[in-house]
Amino acid sequence: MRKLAGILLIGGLVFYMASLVPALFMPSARTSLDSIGTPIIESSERVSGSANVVTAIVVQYRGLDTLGEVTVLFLSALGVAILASGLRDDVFSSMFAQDDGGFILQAGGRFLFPFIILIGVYIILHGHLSPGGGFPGGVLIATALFILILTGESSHMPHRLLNVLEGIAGLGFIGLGALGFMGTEQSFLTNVLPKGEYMTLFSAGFIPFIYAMVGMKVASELTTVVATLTEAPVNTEAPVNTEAPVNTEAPVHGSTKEKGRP
Amino acid sequence: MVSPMLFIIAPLAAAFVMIIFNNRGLAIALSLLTPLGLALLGLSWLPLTLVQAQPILVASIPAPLGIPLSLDALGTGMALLVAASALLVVLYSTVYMQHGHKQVSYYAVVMLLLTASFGLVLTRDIFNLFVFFEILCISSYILVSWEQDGAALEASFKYMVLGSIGSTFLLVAIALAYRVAGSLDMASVATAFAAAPRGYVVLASVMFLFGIGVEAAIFPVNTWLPDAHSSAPSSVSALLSGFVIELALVITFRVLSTVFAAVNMLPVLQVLALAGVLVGEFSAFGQKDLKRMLAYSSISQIGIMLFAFSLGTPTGAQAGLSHLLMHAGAKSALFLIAGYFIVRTGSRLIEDYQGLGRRMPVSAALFGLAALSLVGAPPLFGFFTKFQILSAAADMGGVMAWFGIAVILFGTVLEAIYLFRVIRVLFGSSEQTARAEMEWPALTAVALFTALVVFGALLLPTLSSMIGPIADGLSTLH
Amino acid sequence: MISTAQILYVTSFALILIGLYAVVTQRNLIRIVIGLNVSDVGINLLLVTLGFIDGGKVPIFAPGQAAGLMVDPVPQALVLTSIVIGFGVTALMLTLVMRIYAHHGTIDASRLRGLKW
Amino acid sequence: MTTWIVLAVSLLLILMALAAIFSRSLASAIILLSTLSLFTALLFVLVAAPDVAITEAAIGSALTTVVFVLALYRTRNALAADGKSAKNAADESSVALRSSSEGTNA
Repeated sequence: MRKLAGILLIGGLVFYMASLVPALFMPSARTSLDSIGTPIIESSERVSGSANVVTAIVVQYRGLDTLGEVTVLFLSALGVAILASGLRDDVFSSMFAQDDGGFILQAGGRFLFPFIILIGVYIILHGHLSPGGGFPGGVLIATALFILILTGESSHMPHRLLNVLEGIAGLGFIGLGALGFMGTEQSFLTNVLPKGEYMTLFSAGFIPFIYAMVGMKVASELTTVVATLTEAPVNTEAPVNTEAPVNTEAPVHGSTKEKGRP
Repeated sequence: MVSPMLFIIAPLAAAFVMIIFNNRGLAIALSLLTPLGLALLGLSWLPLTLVQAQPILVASIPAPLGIPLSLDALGTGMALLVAASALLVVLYSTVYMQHGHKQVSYYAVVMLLLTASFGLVLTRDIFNLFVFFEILCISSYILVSWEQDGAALEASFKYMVLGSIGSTFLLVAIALAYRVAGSLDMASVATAFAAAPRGYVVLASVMFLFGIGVEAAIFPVNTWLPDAHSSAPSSVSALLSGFVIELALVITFRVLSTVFAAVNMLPVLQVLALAGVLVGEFSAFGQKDLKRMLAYSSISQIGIMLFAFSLGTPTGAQAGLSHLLMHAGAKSALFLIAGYFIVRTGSRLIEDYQGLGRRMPVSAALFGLAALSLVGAPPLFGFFTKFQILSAAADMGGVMAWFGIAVILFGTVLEAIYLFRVIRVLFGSSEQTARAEMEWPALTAVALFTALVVFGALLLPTLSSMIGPIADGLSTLH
Repeated sequence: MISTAQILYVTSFALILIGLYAVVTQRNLIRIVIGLNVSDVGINLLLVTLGFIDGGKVPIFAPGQAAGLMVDPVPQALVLTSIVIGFGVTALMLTLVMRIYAHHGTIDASRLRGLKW
Repeated sequence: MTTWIVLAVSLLLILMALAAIFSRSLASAIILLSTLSLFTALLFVLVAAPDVAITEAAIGSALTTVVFVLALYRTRNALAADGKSAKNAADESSVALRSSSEGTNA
């Protein structure tokens, strides 16, 4: 039944899209842009001072999207931490806490850790010159920290510190954006910092700073997500009572079954 | 004047500060002060925006290249509603959630929900709309799963799957729009769609409707709502039923009737709206679980509002918005009171509330008033808004409008029957007479919501002087 | 002669539809998440393809390089956002799957009443 | 030339997607999804989008897989039941099932 419904639904969509595709979606070999891409490419040096146009768009032209995107990751890390607090720890205590991953992983991890961090920072700071930027750089740093978890060097990440870093990076992003209120146009996220010399490391105004904030935020959030899921959390929940029908379980304050009712 | 950008920045910064300090008192203070300040900000902008929409420049880059934002009368009105509801619900949460887990995170997520709501209201860029839509969805997923019992987890997962399919559809619609218009701001997309081939626009608008319609619980994609709204904590149900789905409905309708104006979606929307009314009322009729009943009632009320909007006349839009205001107050009050009914009796079933009116007389009386207004009993606000909708439909005439009137009246009868059943149980006899009223912050919040519903009719003269420009925002893009 | 853009459009739509098919038909919750990820990949490909032009260069200015025709940078910026959002949703969904498993001992949608739709 | 490489990679992508959807083993489905992301990153490089390629490789291919594998471990006991007949499976958790359904789905 499920399969049939799926096939019917998808089949209908395929049919409809297929009828549209030849006429509309397939310009044979476009040779020029007819979108806002062209004016953005032309104006990006003047407006943002960034040699990488994609970075210019991500941080400057559509900076509000990036703020929202960072917020999505923030929410996701928050949600994972909230939900994982009730996970039972039957698997991971045996998986990572007792197993150190063996000699090769440990030695390799120790050797690689500084280099991965270094590459991550490099990618973040060169976001306005070369491909990359805050997001991939932050992910690399998070990966380096994940290697620490895998090798058992750090079985418990400092969650509180990570949260503080997250918050500070977020406030830093907003603060850098609020500098724009001091500009002539008084609008959020305006690049008011001096732009420096085009195509050098110290250029593009606030873009490297914003990317540093994004990188810090992404790294700490992704580390929170992965660390929360790997670490064995303290099992606070009572064993699942499968006998009790739901309707007598009072959905009192929060997620508690054991807490008394007021 | 303070920049309206603060609508987006302030709750976001508040959430970050809460996470840094991780202190319950600070979190409560911030989450009370932020909506309060934003409500005042909205009030200060109201006179100006009623005359003319205020564009907001982001990053000093004007419309086609950057992200245009704009605060129009509808936006100010919705922002005021959101800020006021959030303020009252946070006030209620301070006592309702005080024994729960991870309270700081709870308030932070509520603040992010506010950011997303204000962002959706302000934005005039379709991709930015998608980003704020995602923030709204993800914070709702987290809040729905807050209880972390079986039902809440499953409801949240179901909501997530539907929401993710929705955002996939939304992105396809955005891709189509960018292919046609070469730009992402709503005004250029609207002009480009007016000249584009028809099949293309139809595909994009259907994708958009079923994408963002998931959050607005428009008829075929509303299956997540009863589970989600009933298994969430009651304060969250009040937020979600009180303004989140209404806001999503307003945004959906506004974008459909401006950006996708090239195809006339109104007849489709009318059919979907009436189907929603029928499905909601019939399902609510058979419910024994109070919160599920209220959730199904939300589906039907959303249908009524969508029907009023999709009449396509100014009077219809105005009536729909008044009804939206009424429903926000009534449904928030009902869910908040239902939360304490569940706390006091430990049961979600209506039959267990026998004689609860003796233990919680004030709460039960407020529940009765809000329920009566929701049904549309004469001196209350709900009567006037429903009457406005029906008369707007009658003015328009036509088979669909009269059919709609019949459906709404029939739905009202069903709604009256099932809500009166609850009221009768509440005021029935009981051997337990020990007083167990709500704590005062919760009671204040509920009383203020109910006051809106009861005395809302007195606001009607003031409202009617403002509703014109506000309703105008539904069909024009400023 | 087919163009690169044509191939990519067809591929991206195929990926989106394959993913959606999996979401609708699969009963294992992790497989549903996999399906959503497949259609995410399809969407990203679709968006990038929107900005592609034959012979277009990477939209990065480099010293000592003549400014030729570049591909559209805007969809690329959008895709960056969409990838990150996709990850956020995936992480949250998988955590929810783990919680559902911890609570019910199953991740089969047909055995979870709340997940029948 | 690029066109042919793109065509080959695209076919591979579709095959991998189908395999990921229909593969019997959940672990191999996850690995296939990871490879799918990696090859999409290759495709992004071919269509002049290195920024997207790096991000897709780092997030879509690496980190998503990590989270998927963690989910797989956390639910590993369910995997044994994955291939079982519906009847056996229903017996195993019928009690757990009932607890979630009654009352909420009236």
